[in-house]
Amino acid sequence: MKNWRYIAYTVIIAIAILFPFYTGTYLQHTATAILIYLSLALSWDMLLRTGQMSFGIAGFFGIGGYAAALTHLKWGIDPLLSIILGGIAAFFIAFLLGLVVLHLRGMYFAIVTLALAEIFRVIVRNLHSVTGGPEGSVLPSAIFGGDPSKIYWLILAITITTILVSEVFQKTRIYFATTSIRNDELVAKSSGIDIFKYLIFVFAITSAIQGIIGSSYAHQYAFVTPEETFHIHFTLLPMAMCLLGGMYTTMGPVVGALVLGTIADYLKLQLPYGHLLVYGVVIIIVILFMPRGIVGTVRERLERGK
Amino acid sequence: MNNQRCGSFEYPAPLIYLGLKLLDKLRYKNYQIAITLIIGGVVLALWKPFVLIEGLQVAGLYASIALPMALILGIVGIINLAHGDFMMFGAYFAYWFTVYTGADPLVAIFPVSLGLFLIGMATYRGTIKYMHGAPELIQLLLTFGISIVLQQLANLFWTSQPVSIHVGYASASATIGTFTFGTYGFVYVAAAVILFIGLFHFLRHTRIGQAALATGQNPTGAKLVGINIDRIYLLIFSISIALVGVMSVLFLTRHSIFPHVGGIFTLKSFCLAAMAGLGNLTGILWASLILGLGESFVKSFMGYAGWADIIFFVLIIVVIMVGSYRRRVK
Amino acid sequence: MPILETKYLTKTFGGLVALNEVCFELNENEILGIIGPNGAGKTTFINVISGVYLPSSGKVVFHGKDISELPAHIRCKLGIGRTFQIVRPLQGLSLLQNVMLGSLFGRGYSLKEARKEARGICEFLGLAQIERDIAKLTVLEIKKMEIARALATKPKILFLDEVMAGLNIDETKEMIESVQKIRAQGISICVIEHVMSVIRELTERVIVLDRGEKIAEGPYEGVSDNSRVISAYLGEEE
Amino acid sequence: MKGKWAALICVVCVLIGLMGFSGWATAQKLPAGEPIKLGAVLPLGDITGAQAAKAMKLAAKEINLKGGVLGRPIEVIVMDDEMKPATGATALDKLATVDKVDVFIGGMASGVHLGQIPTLKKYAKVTVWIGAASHKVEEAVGPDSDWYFHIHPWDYLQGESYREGWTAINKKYPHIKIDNWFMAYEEGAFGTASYKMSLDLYKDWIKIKGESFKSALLGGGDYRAVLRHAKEANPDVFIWLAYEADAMGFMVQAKEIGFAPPLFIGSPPGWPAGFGKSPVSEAVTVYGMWAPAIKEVSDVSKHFLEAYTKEYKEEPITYFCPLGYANVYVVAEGIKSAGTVEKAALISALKKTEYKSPMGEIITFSPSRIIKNQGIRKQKILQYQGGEQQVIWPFEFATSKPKYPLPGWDKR
Repeated sequence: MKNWRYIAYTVIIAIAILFPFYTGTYLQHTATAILIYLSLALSWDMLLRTGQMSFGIAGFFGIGGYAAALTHLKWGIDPLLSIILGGIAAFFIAFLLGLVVLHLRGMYFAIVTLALAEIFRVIVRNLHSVTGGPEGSVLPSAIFGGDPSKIYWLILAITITTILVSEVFQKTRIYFATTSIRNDELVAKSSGIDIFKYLIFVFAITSAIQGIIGSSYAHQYAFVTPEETFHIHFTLLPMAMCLLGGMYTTMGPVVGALVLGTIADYLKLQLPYGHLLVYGVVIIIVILFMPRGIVGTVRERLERGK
Repeated sequence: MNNQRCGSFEYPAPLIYLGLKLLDKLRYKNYQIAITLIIGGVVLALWKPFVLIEGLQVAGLYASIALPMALILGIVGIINLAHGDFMMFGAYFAYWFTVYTGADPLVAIFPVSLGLFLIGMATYRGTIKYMHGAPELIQLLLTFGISIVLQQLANLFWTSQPVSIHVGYASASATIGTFTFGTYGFVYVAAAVILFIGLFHFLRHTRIGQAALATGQNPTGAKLVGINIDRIYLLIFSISIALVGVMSVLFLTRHSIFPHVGGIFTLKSFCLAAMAGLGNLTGILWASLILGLGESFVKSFMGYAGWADIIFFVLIIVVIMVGSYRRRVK
Repeated sequence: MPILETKYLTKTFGGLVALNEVCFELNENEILGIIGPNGAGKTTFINVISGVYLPSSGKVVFHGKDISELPAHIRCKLGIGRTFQIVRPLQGLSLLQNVMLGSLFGRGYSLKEARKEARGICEFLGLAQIERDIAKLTVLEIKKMEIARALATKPKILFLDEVMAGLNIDETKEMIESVQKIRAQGISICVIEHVMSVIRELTERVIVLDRGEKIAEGPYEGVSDNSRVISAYLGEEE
Repeated sequence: MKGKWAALICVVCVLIGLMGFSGWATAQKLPAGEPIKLGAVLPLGDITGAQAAKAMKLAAKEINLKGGVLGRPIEVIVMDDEMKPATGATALDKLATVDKVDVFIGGMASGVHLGQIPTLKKYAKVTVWIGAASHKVEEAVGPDSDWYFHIHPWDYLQGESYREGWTAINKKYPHIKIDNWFMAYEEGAFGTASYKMSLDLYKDWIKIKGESFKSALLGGGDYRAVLRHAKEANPDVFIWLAYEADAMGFMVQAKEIGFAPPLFIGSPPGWPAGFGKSPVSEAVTVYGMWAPAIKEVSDVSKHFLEAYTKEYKEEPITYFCPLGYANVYVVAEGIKSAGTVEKAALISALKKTEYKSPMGEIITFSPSRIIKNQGIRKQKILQYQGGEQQVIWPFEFATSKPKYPLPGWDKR
């Protein structure tokens, strides 16, 4: 049984890696876009497993994007290295802010992360000399000269890393820590868990992932602007994907992102006008009939079937 | 006897007595706050009177839009991401109504609020009702879906071209000396105050309101004492959406409407509700006042308007952090 | 030297005094009972000792070391284990995983070691079918799971907050035996209980709290004759 | 459970309706022969993109009715960019690889287009673009992209054009004063870029004060602070640089605080429905490229206006509508004179374009600051008079004389 699973994973990964060899540029670009949202959704879920709901994905995404673009532009740092720098920047900013804001819980944490993302955006917009102000900054060229296959592999590598990190979070003591913190902080601390340490750790790691994705995005499209790079849809869409797929698992956000991403693209081809309407309707319908998300509800059904 | 005595030779006494009683009522801390506010207000009125007036008007707008959201959040327990989109929809209805009947837009308050009441009901019956027992966050996603649908419907029906209605009284103004200011904006202040008093009265002094309050605080307990919580949720949700409808008409009289206009008000209302604390209606008024005045103050300095947003969000963070710190210390 | 003592421990919430200058000592390998009417401050007392709340004034001394300012998870690691009055199983985890939590973080064991340790503890307490989901457990099993989770942190002192409440006579008997077995391992135990027969059977010494104050201390028989205790506690209960 | 199913049924009905709607919208009769494919990327959710797409299809239909180009029909394939750079870039990929289009057309927002440029460079197909005014886009395109044709004027070309316009107006009507300006610009990319560009271009010409504000489109809508600062500055000319959602607010709030400068200019990409009918619009000066009134002086414009209104039963309300129409015609005529869709030939044919556009002027291509093929360079200065936009400059297209100064708010 277990072996089958590993074989299946290997096959899926192989298919994913070989994807550019048997598809056109368009599908590669679409897949890249879906993988970007997939990683964001998964990183959001990883923090959600501690019970903390962040509304600040776009903030760290944007910080990563700007850090990568500016280090590349001003100091000529290699794009790949600057992507990692973007992640590091997001990591440290999240770490420092986490020291303060991770005392908050629930809705208060959500709002403060939302506010922080907006503050990042306003600061970036107003620092004309460094960031290029509201007009943003244009990079001389896209990463890998815009080669879609290489960009796809880059994003795929980041996605697989994110999935691995998520699995590490699920399979090690971190799983016990996050689950107990989410369920009952009193039990968690009475069982010897340093809640604050774990929250900061998870917050910084997930923000770093978001930063890295933001950096790659900036390099893929070779520009950053405050309105585009910090756009709220980088917060809302991943959340929707994760919730639709199912929370607290690796599988959930992955399935959610694949389903919503594919639907969005299919609809765009079928219905040039009004596809976003159908997209919204699909979200509502899926939620109505699968209130625990796709993975959660399917699992529940299977268990009941047993 | 008493009246006579007060009225005749000890006439300042009742005034002083009233004043003392009022001060007594304000607890020590509130008293400090009140004094600071009054002094701040007077200084502001002398230094930059328009900051005070325009800040107040903006605050009124924020508060009156945020109040219904706080109601849903506090009682039904849903972060309604479609809040502003309901307002957008209401405003389009009002626009439609005005264009077709040629009546004054304010007349549209009645049909629009009724229409939105029904839409709210249908939304609840068709979707949110089935979400009880599901993870709370799923409701967030649901309202996100509703928000997309409303925006896109509006885009299909009315296109993205902004529409606006011009009514003469919306730009009414008054002049004191050399200082000219708009008076119509006070309608938002009035709306906020009326809404607040109405809701307060409804929640405290009517049976349904009390039941709603109880449901908001403890749904399981409310169920045990025989409250039909599904009814309460339906009612509160629909009423809130209807109130949004009322606001949407007032909004239309001064603003352009387009399909995405609601998004920012969802965001701001959500922020205000969080800043005030869960289900705290009075807090909404204070929070709006602080943010409205803060924004206007920053904007009043030439060249600093770009930072006004920061004030909004920094204030929110500060208030929430201070509140959390106080709670922890306690 | 006592293993744990509190010195003039006071805890206030706003204007409300929940604990008022409580002094107490717990000796090595002793079973101590804490009794008192509802709202006497028993659970607050445990919460302050285990670090859920920080004391407003006074000290908590463990092995001669002042631990009043340490956070809860450090105290857990030092060896203060506890259960909760209202059971707090972690949903979504199995029985075994719930117990493992203690050894994973309280002891810093690896997953493998923790699993082995948790199995041993479950066996020790007579918990079977340990892979079951927590939602499918009986009341007794959940209560035992709570104790097992606390034991998994290898405590030197164990606070049991009303673990007998809601159990029938047979179950209570079983539980008492378990507690005695735990004590036999060299762990000091502090029992909060409403069921007087349990206190009588289990404890060597009792302290009585009322409205945040310690009003009596001594063997159960002596304390139960104390007039202050009767008026404050027994009288009120009738 | 009933409600849930009812919701589902409603949705299915709406879906079917939509499918039908979009099928109807895209159905088109084509002459025989392998079609020449033009791939357009536009924000279909926005009125600009939606109308531009319709106008493109109208142009293609007209061309096909006349027998197409080189005996082949023209087919316009439209993709939505949803105002997102990533979506816009992916749309180009789809058009290039799946539909195998011959030419890229379309475009609206600069922010989206910046994200499309790496993709455009990858395919290096002939591209004729009607959107994206930002000079950042020109920097990103670079000097070597000879396949890139840009019809819309760059922001600095617009700026230079207005300078030319006001100088001419001032010469002809000396009583119109244009020395002191106050610019209120929205704080996003569009407004800020325009303002910076104005400071740079006009520094030896006029005195400029300026301040940013938040557009209603991005959640603002309270302009009283910036209007007060403008009132204190007491300028000869007040101009606001933002979007159509801000139009009414500016007028109403200026009236509210009693600010009536002699010249009141707005420069949004379009105007809200019903703006002209409100009394506050009278004598407001407008920056733009097109107005229905141009039909008085241009036959192409008249034909376009009538054909569009007849075809879609709606009025063109943004200048992207005639631009989209012109876009297809420019490409079609280029292909016709090249006699092929082959790249090199098409590029050299397009360079020689001389197309009489519905905007009035003749579109030709010549180098701008960086790129080689820039189309339109001139803007128009218009004015609301009696509820209609009238052209007051360039004088060759003028449909009316400027009304000056702006009548006081109490005199309307």
